[in-house]
Amino acid sequence: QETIKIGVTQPLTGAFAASGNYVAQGARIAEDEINAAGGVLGKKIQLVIEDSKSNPTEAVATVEKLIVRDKVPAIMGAWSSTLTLAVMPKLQEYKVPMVVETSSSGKITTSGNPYIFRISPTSEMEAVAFKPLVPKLAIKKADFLNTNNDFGIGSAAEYSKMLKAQGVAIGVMETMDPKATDFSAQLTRIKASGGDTLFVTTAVEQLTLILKQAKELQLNTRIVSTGGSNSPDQLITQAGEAANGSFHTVFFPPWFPEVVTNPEPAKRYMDEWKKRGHEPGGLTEGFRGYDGIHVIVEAIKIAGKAEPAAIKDALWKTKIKGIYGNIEFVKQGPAGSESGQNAPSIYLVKIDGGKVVKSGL
Amino acid sequence: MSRAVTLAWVAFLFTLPLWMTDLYILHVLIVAGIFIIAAMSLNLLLGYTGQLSLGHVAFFGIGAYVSSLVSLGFEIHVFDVPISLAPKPVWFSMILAVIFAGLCGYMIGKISFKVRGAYFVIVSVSFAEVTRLVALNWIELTQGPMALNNIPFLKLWLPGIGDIDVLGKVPNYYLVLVVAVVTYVIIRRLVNSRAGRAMIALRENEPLATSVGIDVTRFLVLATVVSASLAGLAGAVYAHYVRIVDPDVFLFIYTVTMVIMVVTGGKGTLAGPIVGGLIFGLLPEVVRSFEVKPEIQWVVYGVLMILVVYFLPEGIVPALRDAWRRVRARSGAPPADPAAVAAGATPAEARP
Amino acid sequence: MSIRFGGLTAVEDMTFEVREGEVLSLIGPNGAGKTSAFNAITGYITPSSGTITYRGTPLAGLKSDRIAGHGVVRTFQKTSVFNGLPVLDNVLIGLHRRARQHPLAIMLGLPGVRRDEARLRDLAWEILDLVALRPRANEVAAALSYGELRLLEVAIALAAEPTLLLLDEPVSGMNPAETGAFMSLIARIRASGITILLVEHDMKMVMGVSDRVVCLNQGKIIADGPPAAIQQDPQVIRAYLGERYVRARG
Amino acid sequence: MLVVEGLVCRYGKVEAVRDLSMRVARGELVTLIGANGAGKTTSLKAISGLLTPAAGKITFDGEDITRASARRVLELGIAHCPEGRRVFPFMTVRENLEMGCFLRRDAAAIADDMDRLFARFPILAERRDQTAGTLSGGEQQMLAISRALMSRPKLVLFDEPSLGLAPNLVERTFEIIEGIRRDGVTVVMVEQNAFAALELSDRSYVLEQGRVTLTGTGRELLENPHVRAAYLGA
Amino acid sequence: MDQLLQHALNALILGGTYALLGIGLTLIFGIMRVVNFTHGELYAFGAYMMYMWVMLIGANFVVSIALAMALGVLLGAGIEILLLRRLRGADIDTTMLVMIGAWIAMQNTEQLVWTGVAKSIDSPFPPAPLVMGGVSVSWTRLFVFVVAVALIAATWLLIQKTRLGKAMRATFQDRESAALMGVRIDRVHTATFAIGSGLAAAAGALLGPVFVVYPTIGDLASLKAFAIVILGGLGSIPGATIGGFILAFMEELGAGYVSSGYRDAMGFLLIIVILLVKPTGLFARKERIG
Ligand SMILES: Nc1ncnc2c1ncn2[C@@H]1O[C@H](COP(=O)(O)OP(=O)(O)OP(=O)(O)O)[C@@H](O)[C@H]1O
Ligand SMILES: Nc1ncnc2c1ncn2[C@@H]1O[C@H](COP(=O)(O)OP(=O)(O)OP(=O)(O)O)[C@@H](O)[C@H]1O
Ligand SMILES: [Mg+2]
Ligand SMILES: [Mg+2]
Repeated sequence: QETIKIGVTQPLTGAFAASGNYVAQGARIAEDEINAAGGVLGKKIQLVIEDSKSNPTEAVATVEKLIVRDKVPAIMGAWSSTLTLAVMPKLQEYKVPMVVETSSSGKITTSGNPYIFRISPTSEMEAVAFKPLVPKLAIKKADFLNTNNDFGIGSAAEYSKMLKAQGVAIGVMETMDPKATDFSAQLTRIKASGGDTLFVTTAVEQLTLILKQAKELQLNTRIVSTGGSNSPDQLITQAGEAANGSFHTVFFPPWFPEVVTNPEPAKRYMDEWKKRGHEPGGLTEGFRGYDGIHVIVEAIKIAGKAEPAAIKDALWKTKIKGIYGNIEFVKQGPAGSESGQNAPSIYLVKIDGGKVVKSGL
Repeated sequence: MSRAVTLAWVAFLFTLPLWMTDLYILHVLIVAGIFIIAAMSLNLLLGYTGQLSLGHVAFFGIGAYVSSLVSLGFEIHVFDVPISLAPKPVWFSMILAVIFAGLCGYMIGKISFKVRGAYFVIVSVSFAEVTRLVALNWIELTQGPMALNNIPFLKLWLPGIGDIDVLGKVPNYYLVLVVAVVTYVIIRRLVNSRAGRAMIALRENEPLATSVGIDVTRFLVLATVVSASLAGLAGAVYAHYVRIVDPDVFLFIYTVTMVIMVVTGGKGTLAGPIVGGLIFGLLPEVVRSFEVKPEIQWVVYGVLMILVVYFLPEGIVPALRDAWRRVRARSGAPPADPAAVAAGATPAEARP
Repeated sequence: MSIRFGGLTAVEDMTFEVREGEVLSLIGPNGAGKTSAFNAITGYITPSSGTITYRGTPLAGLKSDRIAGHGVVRTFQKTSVFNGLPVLDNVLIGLHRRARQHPLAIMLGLPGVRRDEARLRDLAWEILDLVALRPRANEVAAALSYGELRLLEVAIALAAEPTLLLLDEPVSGMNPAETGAFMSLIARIRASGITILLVEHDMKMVMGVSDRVVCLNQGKIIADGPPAAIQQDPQVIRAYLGERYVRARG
Repeated sequence: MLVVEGLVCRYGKVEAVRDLSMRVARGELVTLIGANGAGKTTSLKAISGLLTPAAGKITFDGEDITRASARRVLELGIAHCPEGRRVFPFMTVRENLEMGCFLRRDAAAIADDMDRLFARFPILAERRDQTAGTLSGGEQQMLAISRALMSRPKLVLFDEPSLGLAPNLVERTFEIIEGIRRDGVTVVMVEQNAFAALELSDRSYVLEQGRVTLTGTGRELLENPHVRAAYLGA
Repeated sequence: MDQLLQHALNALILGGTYALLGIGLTLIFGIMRVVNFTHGELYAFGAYMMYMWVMLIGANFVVSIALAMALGVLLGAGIEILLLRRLRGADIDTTMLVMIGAWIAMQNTEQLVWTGVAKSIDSPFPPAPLVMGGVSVSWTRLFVFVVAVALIAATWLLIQKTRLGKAMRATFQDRESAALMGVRIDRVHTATFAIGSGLAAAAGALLGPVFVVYPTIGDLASLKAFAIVILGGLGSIPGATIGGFILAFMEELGAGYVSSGYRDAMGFLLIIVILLVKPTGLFARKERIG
């Protein structure tokens, strides 16, 4: 029986391996769920998942392979902003649409690539959502520590812009290589700067280390992680006591599923995740893949055929009740070649006493 | 005879895109070809001068970055003084890339005059690491880990054909093939000359080489400059083919790949890097078709490498050549080397 | 000239002259500083003080390859050839100085380069004839017997067009018969107008081929004169030759 | 004491020693002479356990050492002073000598032996803390001989001990070897300096292409016309 | 001022493990002349063993370090016997290639066994750091430093003072002569490689709990170890020790006062500069020619 192939490019190895694998696991759940319900257009779907090795050039190679060799009509990817930005020209070259499930950099949807449909929030959306919390947390002086890639730089830029507008002083803005493991030099400088809040933007592995090392250096500022790839559960198990008192933005709070817009798919997804024995810490990432595949399949259904151009047009009409909220795309970027952007919900949680709690703000 | 074989091969490769329509296979061949060019250039250092350079990828990466940056244009601030460059045509940026890589080679050549052996290994690794870290951290210029994206493709004007966009598989395939042939010819001429012999002499016995008047620095520098320029050219071709470069082009594993190609093929032989490059350029694709986990593919790759070294320590090409000699000797044909006949070589048993 | 290694003085205020066209032997006990003197003359070490002049050009401080460029070429005490290469290629490398090929011309494949290569090959065969290694031309050097290796060493040095050839213990390890053959080679080299500076412990060889002998001890020259006189010199006998040698000579 | 029968040694396909037999009695000084490449070094290596012979049998004091390790051979009392000096270049003279008695544990006796050797070779005493690689050729040779003696062997194999030595030292070396023999140590020596070697030796073997072609007392061989022509240059 | 002191303290602590890493490599690289690309993998192996014992089996922390090191010694011995023994006498490039092959195979095996997801190891020391005036250091790091220094001293004594050490040095200067002195060559080779590997594994076991463990941690460790060895001069244990500390100081101060992005570049730049000024490294020995 013929199948409809859907391409997925994710970092399954390398610096972002953990998150990339979670997204892929979420996508598999969606695949099985859809096929169990009879597939789409009478055919089963088949995910072709390629590993971008956390590297932009490899990411381009995976997209090239997915399109040229596997002839997929639509792709989901590519986790980090840098990887997504890297593959975007290929989408334009081969005219294949891609649903972006994680990346946050503003550039992705404003650079005039009409093949991009993003379901995750931008850094700017996040920063705006954070704005009311600034007076509540009484932030006076903020420091930044972020990876030196699109994700980290974009987030730091948006947050610092927002904070400055709120009259908050900006201390030091430190960066780190996505593969670094020792941050003592940066943290020593941050300590010397004397801010009350440290905004950290990176993947969960580095975040764990930063929390631990901050503790070792007696850095007593409040730590807020942004970007939503912070997996608080994993932080609790791996950073232990050092995680207490830190704040984290997330886009899906599995600890209190009752607050999300569409509890139904959230519950289905969480049950299946647990059933498959996946890492509970991955729940906050896996849902992105789950939603992404559902969006593409819905678009195929609307298009009535599995062809890139039709799917691209159909994505504009796609509306689903996802875990990200009610997903639909609005136009962003230069007129005539807009990209699609969804407006998902954003949550701030706190780790307290080894548990994730609502931030209470 | 060997010349005829070479020409036949080249002719075969030139006609390949006419019947090979699977673009993906062309893609694999292009990438393998680019690596073969880099490996051939490495062979000049590794195989002929005996300088174990483990930083060769630096020249490749520098070529890629320089060509990309010049063709994309940039604006940077050095101590708050803005420096900017408008985008230049790709043929021009590629020439600059070759020159710049050659200059870096000149620098490294001067250093390698001072340190040898294991020390040079580390200096070359360090050089590559430093270039990688600069590419990673000089974000204003290189975009750091965000990669240089949307690199323009090469536009050429050829007499009789007119303008060509080197975009897509077939034109890039021919570009790589032409560059590879040119590289091969340059290296062959070099090694069969006084310059090549001087390099070999340095490899074999340096004090003796200097005692007969060979200027070590000069020939090491010559070898590194030529080698670096060719690697830079390969890098530039690569950049305008994949149209994205990120600091990972400087990763050590790529140098390793080149070294493996050279050594398994047979270092210090002209055909070695080509044979090795074809094997280790295509092997990952072959292993990939077995639908196993990528880790297992790599484990197999590593084990194969060890086996090649065990069973063909000199490399594949010398091993084949010896086997060929043996076959000819058994079939009673005259010795393969005409010079030996001319010299009236006596069989070993008959010597006084 | 003086040479010091740290606190140790290997060669102290040594002065001697090699005359055009002669064979001068440098003898002396082990560790007297003969090889060190060679190393200094050919630029492998820099003398701590003093001057070395060859046909009016100061050599001290020059790099080895430049010194070779002035026609001063040496062999090494430990057998030293290009082991992995055929004998012919060994000599071709030696011919480096006589080649006329610009790197650019090589890469462009100009016809001049090809002509030059042919000329070099002819020269190489000539030199192999001189040392009688023609039959072994296509063997790798590593396959040669010890005596042949020492001949090849000389061939490589000769290829570099020396006007002054320095030989460091060329016949050590050879038996008397092989030494005899080597002596006649020296005669041939000398006949072609090359000056020779020889270090050797084989007295039969030294006495047989030298015009003049200089004897060193602990870095200083203790005697200088024709072979016959040196053999009689009591200082030389005490420091170097030993009683048995004198007894053997009668 | 040492008996070699039908020894065959190969390097790959090259037969370096083919069917070599010889015997050495206790207290004897036996020399091997032969052209370059005749297989002398190879034979010594086979005896001392550096090479495993392809065929043949070697016994020492009745014990079969054909396939014994170098360590075992040394333990039985055979020391080998190798061709080409082979001192440890980055160790000092003293450390080299200490390596010579690696298997011995009698510190006091070792110190005595070392003093005695230093008295014999004053230049080594002078250079005792210099690294061996920087010694002159002759100095290295003296060091190598001394090192071989440090194990208090019953039998020493010398491979061209006079190579590269000044005439007076050649003389001294031969005196030392005679002295060693007088102390009751058996000596097997390979030499190019055939005159001196034959004069010194009790018996001698002439090797040609891996075989013994002639044997006799030193005197006999000195007068043999073939030996005179081929090895004495007379 | 506090900031400078804190940087210096960080560097000192880091330098201890760098030195350990360097010594392990200098034994193998400097003495055996094997460019040991598996060094980083042995480091990773040590770290994963630590993870296994502490986190999966629940063994005592200190015992786990000893176990990880012992397993590193065994693995090293295995590699030597299996891969290097038959390459005795081969040139440096040949052994290097085999080691590269082994490196690729080992790293991917690790990836297969442990997956790419980073693991972290709990340490039994209190999370609150030791505070001295304005500077602080975590107990775990302090412990790591002390153990590292002890291992360095032990290795130095082993090489200089024991018969095994002397045999090792002799073997790698002239294998045949060493055999003639009664040294068991094969054992010395295996022992050297095993000890070097054990030290790498120890470094991994010590640093695993400080950082996180993932399959490619060995790569940077390898590069740094090479850098340290070259800084100090091949085969020199004091050189490697001092090289380790120099590298740590350069990195920490470079990151603190120049730019954290160029942290790793500092060390490599330093190497290039040092080798240009003193091509043989800081502590080197010479051979004579002629
Ligand atoms: N690099 C060095 N470092 C320290 N001492 C050295 C060095 N090179 C040579 N020497 C010392 O200098 C002295 C002279 O050595 P040289 O090799 O010149 O002697 P030689 O006359 O050639 O002896 P031989 O006849 O034994 O070869 C020796 O005592 C030697 O130990
Ligand atoms: N490692 C080796 N590999 C291959 N062939 C070898 C090796 N060592 C020696 N041979 C060959 O074995 C033969 C005997 O060599 P051997 O060294 O025993 O001779 P020798 O009598 O000691 O000569 P010399 O007087 O030159 O020292 C020679 O033909 C030599 O080329
Ligand atoms: Mg000398
Ligand atoms: Mg011999």
